[in-house]
Amino acid sequence: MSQLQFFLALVAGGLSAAAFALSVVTPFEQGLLLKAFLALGFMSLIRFFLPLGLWADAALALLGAVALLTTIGAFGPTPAFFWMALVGAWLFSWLFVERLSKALAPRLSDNAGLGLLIPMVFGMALLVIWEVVTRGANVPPVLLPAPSMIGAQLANSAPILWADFVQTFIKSVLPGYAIGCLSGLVVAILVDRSPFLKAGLLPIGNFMSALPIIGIAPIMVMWFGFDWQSKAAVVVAMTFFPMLVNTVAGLNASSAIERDLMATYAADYWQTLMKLRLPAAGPFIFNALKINSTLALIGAIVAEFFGTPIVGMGFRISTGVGRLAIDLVWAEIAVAAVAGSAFYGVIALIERGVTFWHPSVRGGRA
Amino acid sequence: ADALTLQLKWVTQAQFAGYLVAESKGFYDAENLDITILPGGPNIAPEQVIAGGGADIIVTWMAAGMAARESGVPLVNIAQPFKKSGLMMICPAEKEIKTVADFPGHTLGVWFFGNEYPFFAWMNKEGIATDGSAGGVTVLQQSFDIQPMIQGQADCISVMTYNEYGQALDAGYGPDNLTIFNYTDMGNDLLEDGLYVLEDSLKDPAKVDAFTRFVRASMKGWAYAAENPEEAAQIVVDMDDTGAATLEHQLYMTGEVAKLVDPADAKLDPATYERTVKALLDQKIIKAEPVGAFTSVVTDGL
Amino acid sequence: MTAVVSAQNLGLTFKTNDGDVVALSDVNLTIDKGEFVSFIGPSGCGKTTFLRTIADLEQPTSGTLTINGQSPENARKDRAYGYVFQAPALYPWRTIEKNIALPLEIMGHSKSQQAERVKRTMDLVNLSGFEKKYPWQLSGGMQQRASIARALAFDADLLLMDEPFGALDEIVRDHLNSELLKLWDRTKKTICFVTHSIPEAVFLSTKIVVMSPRPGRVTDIIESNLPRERPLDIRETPEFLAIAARVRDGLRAGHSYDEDHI
Amino acid sequence: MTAVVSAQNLGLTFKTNDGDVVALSDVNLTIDKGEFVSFIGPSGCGKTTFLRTIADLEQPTSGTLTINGQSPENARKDRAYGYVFQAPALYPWRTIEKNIALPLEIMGHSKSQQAERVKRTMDLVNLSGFEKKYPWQLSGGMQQRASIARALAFDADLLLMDEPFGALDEIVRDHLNSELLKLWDRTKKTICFVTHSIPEAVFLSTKIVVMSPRPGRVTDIIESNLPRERPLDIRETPEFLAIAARVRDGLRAGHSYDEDHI
Amino acid sequence: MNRVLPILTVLLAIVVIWYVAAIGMNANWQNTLNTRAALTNVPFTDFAQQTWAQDRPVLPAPHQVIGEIWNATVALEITSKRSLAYHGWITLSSTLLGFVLGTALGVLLAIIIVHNEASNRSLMPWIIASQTIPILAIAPMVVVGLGAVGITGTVPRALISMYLSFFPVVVGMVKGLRSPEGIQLDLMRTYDASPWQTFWKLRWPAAMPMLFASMKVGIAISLIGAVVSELSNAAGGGLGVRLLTGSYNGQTIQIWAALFIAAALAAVLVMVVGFAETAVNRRMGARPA
Ligand SMILES: Nc1ncnc2c1ncn2[C@@H]1O[C@H](COP(=O)(O)OP(=O)(O)OP(=O)(O)O)[C@@H](O)[C@H]1O
Ligand SMILES: Nc1ncnc2c1ncn2[C@@H]1O[C@H](COP(=O)(O)OP(=O)(O)OP(=O)(O)O)[C@@H](O)[C@H]1O
Ligand SMILES: [Mg+2]
Ligand SMILES: [Mg+2]
Repeated sequence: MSQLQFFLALVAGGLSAAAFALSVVTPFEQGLLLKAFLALGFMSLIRFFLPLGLWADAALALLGAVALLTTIGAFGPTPAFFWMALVGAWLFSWLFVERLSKALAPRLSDNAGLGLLIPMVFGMALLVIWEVVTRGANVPPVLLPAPSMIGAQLANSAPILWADFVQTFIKSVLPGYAIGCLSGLVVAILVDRSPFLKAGLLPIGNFMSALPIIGIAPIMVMWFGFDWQSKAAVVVAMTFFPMLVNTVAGLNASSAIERDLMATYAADYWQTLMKLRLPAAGPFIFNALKINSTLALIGAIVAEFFGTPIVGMGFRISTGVGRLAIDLVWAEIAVAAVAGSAFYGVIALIERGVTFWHPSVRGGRA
Repeated sequence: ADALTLQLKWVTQAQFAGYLVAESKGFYDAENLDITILPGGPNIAPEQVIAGGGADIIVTWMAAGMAARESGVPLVNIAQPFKKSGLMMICPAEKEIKTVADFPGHTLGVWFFGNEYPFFAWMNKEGIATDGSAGGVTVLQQSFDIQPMIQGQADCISVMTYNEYGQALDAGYGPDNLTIFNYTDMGNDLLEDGLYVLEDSLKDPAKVDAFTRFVRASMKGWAYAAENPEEAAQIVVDMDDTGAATLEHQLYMTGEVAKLVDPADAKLDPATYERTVKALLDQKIIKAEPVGAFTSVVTDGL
Repeated sequence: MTAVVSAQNLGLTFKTNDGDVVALSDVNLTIDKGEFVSFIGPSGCGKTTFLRTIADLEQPTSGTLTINGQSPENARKDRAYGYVFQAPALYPWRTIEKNIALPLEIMGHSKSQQAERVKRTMDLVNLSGFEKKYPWQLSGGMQQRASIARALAFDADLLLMDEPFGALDEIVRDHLNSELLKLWDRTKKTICFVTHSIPEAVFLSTKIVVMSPRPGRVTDIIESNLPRERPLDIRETPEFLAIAARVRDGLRAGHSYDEDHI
Repeated sequence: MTAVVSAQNLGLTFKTNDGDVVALSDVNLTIDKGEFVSFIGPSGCGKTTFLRTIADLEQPTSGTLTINGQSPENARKDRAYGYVFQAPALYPWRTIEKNIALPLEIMGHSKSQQAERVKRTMDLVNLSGFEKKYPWQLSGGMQQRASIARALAFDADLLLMDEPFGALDEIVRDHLNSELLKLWDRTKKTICFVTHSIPEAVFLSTKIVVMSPRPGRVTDIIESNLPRERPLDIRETPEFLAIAARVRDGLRAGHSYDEDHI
Repeated sequence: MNRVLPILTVLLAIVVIWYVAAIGMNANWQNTLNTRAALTNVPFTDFAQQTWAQDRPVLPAPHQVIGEIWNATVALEITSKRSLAYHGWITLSSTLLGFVLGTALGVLLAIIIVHNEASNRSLMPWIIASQTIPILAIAPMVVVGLGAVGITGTVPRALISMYLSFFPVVVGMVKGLRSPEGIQLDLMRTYDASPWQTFWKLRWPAAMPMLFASMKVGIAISLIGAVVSELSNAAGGGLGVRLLTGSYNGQTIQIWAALFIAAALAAVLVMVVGFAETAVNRRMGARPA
């Protein structure tokens, strides 16, 4: 057991024990399941004498989550032991993840499925905590709705969400992203090609780096109309700079001796670029592609606050806030999060394939 | 002094002249009140702010207030300084739109973020589809200026009499080359800027008293603004933290707003209320007839 | 006979943050076509720097240098030479086979020609079977051999080789020495070869340049009169040993410190 | 006498995208305290891999290996050894002096101790005057010497040296050979030393391990009976030459290809 | 001098294109105006000048923007609420605070991710997801939520800047901290260096190029965050509020002036990071390219 695991196990067990004691002295009929979880959590302290499998922690975390979710409404004002049980359950899930990843570490590649379990557990824990806290502490739903409400809204509004997704992601983000990244790359190469342009264009590129979206969005609407074209233009403006900066840095990443080799072949500029400098810049370029994948989405959504046809994720979010349909807003946010993560994930996968040679991908093995 | 926070519906401008004047002329101090005025903006929903505890009183439109009430923010109207609506839809003459019957097939600019209800209620009444289907109109979420009209991106746009309409006049448009649809004139107006508080706060007599004093001082502010438009406009400009307000524009706005407000009467007119609620129900903006959504305890105490 | 490399009063000084380093000073040397010249000298005496100057990778700060009668820059643009660096400098994103094909791609050889040449040179340095491996999957000596193969894959008339066999064991080294001699004999290339092994220098060269450090200069140029045809056992002949002794003396003279320490 | 390194049936296989590479198979070897063991064998036979396994940088896939009676991991954590890699592996953002001080910083030596040791070892490898230079301002051989200095700067009882003198000329090499022998004699360190030079192996070692490739295995272990005190001219004695001949035979036997090519 | 000439050339090119574009983009409206005023056959030079002098142009001419900037900065007292310098300062202060916090958070997260496998697998996907949450949607909640507990002013805005700017730093630093070569890491292993020592003496210096590339992006995004946050918190002023109110009032020239100040601020900030990079490179003995 590592130090961290030891600590987690001790605190989780101890907290369960204390909460169990509290729950027994409080006169509550309800929450039997919760008491059962606390009792079992207490008992998990025997792990310091008898080894306990990591799946036992998984089971405890799961039981805790179920117990918490089923007993939320049962109390008037939420008692202290309820919150302690929440922390306890969370600690068990953390302990489980910690142990699982240690167990997986030596044979990661063979265990892609189990590897996915870890972020899922983390995500589930987050959702349970969110649900329990918002409902347990009576957070006004117009400030932060519980995940269950968001889920219900997701299911109810699927056609709207889909139409918004097509409008924003497919029509605005993808073309804008492609054009923005490509033009960033091209300008970076131009800048690199000519020292004159480098001196002249780079400071102006910096100038463009933070043209605030809310400033350019109205202007783009003025120029390109209300539909997706103006959103794509905003995305172009937002993704351009990260690509420019990273590519310029990446093109200088090849080592002196690698460049010397190309010089001895009298390779021309383009050959050196294609065969040496672009591959060597790969990690930097992917860095920008990854940052841009989320930035593009933010840009398109925010741009829709400034005039759109009445469809799109940003439109729905802004009107949703105005109408206090916050659960719909969060359903949109959930769609945005899934779309953005998937987008990022695809790019990260491509990165692994393309820059397999970089120490950060090979795991530093020489 | 009792400390109260007022969340405005929009940025600091003469639309709120009464409150700004009352603060600046010390009318609130005279009522032993300590008022903080928070400006709004396109991304600030006053209903959300009050639900989160960020304000005690908000200025909002009734449609938005009632919709919020259904979403679980128990708002109650305590006073209604704005008697009429300033909302209009204008179409440049060259678009050849003379009557509502000419709308189908055209693109109309509408403000959202809680300002869209009157438009949809109107279209609902006229039986014009807004979902993009054939024979209906195309709706655009309009930016908060008149650019869509100048650019020709929309055939008609929404304006407030006291703000964007003035911009249109400035830009060389006038009644002779515009077709104007005034919501009030058409009888399609929904109640605009009213004062709303949370239901719970009305259970506390001390609070009710403070609200009463607040409304009294505010109405005094409205009256002062109506009588001294120049001074009021200057006050607005001075109180604008962003420094973007111009005297000329605020003066115009003060004058136009004065036409909508009745400084002598803060009471909510039940008839207009009923009409507003009915329009909201017809349009399914709210599902059930609201109960206890307005009170006269404050205005009765004036 | 024409001079392939001709250096007159060549000097090169590196500017560094804590003062200048004179890497080459007053170097005079002529290398004729078809010669095999070895450079030998203590570590840091400027051998690499001299090769890099020939290759137009460093700019001399004084004196003149011509390659095939033209400036180093033009010679480089003519692809007049192949260079084996002291470090392997393989590109990590290319397999060994692709690394060796790199110059061929750049010089526009056809795919089939590339394949044929890559195969031939990989056989020559005994790397067959490792075509699809990446550089980091190879041992140090194997990487060095891959970089030799890369320089031999295209036919430059001038070969600049900076300690190409340093990381190889005696047997492979003997083998590659013989192969290199055969190649030289067959193709009449001009070869500049940096080595630390005196026997290797004597065995391979028609001319041995002894250098000494601080500042880097040429202290001795030894013309070898050994026959062009050189079996491995030539290394036991008295002529061979005589030349080797002269090189060793030159080398020792260049070392300033050995008296104090040993 | 206690075994410092003890390997039984040690095997190590690398998994690569196009099949497994058996780098070590069935290696049995015991190294006692105070021994000087040289490893010699063709390029790619697994010498580096074996040293890395001792250093706990690779995990054996079969067999057992103990260092000072404990697991390689524990030995590493005890800082039981100093390692000179085949490549210099200097950190480019540190000056030479800072690079050499790196292990001392990590092991918590005082500033003055660091300064003193850095100076001593830099003198030993004859790099004085280059304290403030960055690695890329040094020649290949100088970088290698810096990496030797770095490993010698702290006093490990076991030294693992992977071709430390590969890029050095004969004179410096002789000098460093003698220095290393003196150090070994004085401090009774145990040394594992990879080299491609047969004379060097014979001159330095008490035991010579001959390896052969594909799969990497130990083909011969030669105990040297030369006296501990070894002047340079011992290299002309018949005992010396006899051992060298045996090593050469072992080495040649490991080469599968030389018949076909030469 | 050899830096100034290229910049001037590029600037000149931009200005020329700009003036030409202004004629094209404003022509439509100018035609309407002229028709209305019954002006016909306006010579081209006059027409061009008209398009450069509109009150609410689609694209204001450069001199209009410069004039507005001049009027809103130099011609006013710096503390005046109308002064762009005053608003620029408000935005700058939340940008800088947000950037510092964001960089610190980003580096911290990257360190955790690189050193702890469980965090690597569980944290990273959620950090990414967090970035896809449209900031403008949660900004009001952040502002209202913090306002309810009494935190107002620069801090909530800076938090929003931080939220945007930490991401490029995490992504870049994870890559950077993992970039040391195997042999460099092996060296540390042979010394049994603690993770902390390996971090300071190897991973951190090796990550410098990535850190600076990320910080340049980060500071620019931080400024965007500051501006966006002002939309949800209009009380305090700032360039974002200026942009916004300019846009309500249809004051295109005012929007462009604020935009210019914001962009200039960004350029200066990015350049400052660039200077820091050069200085650090020099200290680290980097080989001149
Ligand atoms: N990371 C790795 N992945 C795959 N194969 C490897 C890896 N490292 C080494 N090998 C293979 O293991 C074998 C032994 O390599 P090693 O580096 O031990 O050789 P060596 O004896 O040190 O050779 P040299 O004298 O050339 O340095 C080689 O065939 C090499 O290709
Ligand atoms: N880029 C550089 N900047 C500053 N000094 C340099 C640079 N390159 C080489 N030197 C210095 O120039 C001198 C000669 O270096 P060079 O690499 O030519 O030596 P060498 O003869 O090849 O040595 P070795 O046999 O060790 O490879 C050395 O003192 C070295 O420190
Ligand atoms: Mg050299
Ligand atoms: Mg090796």
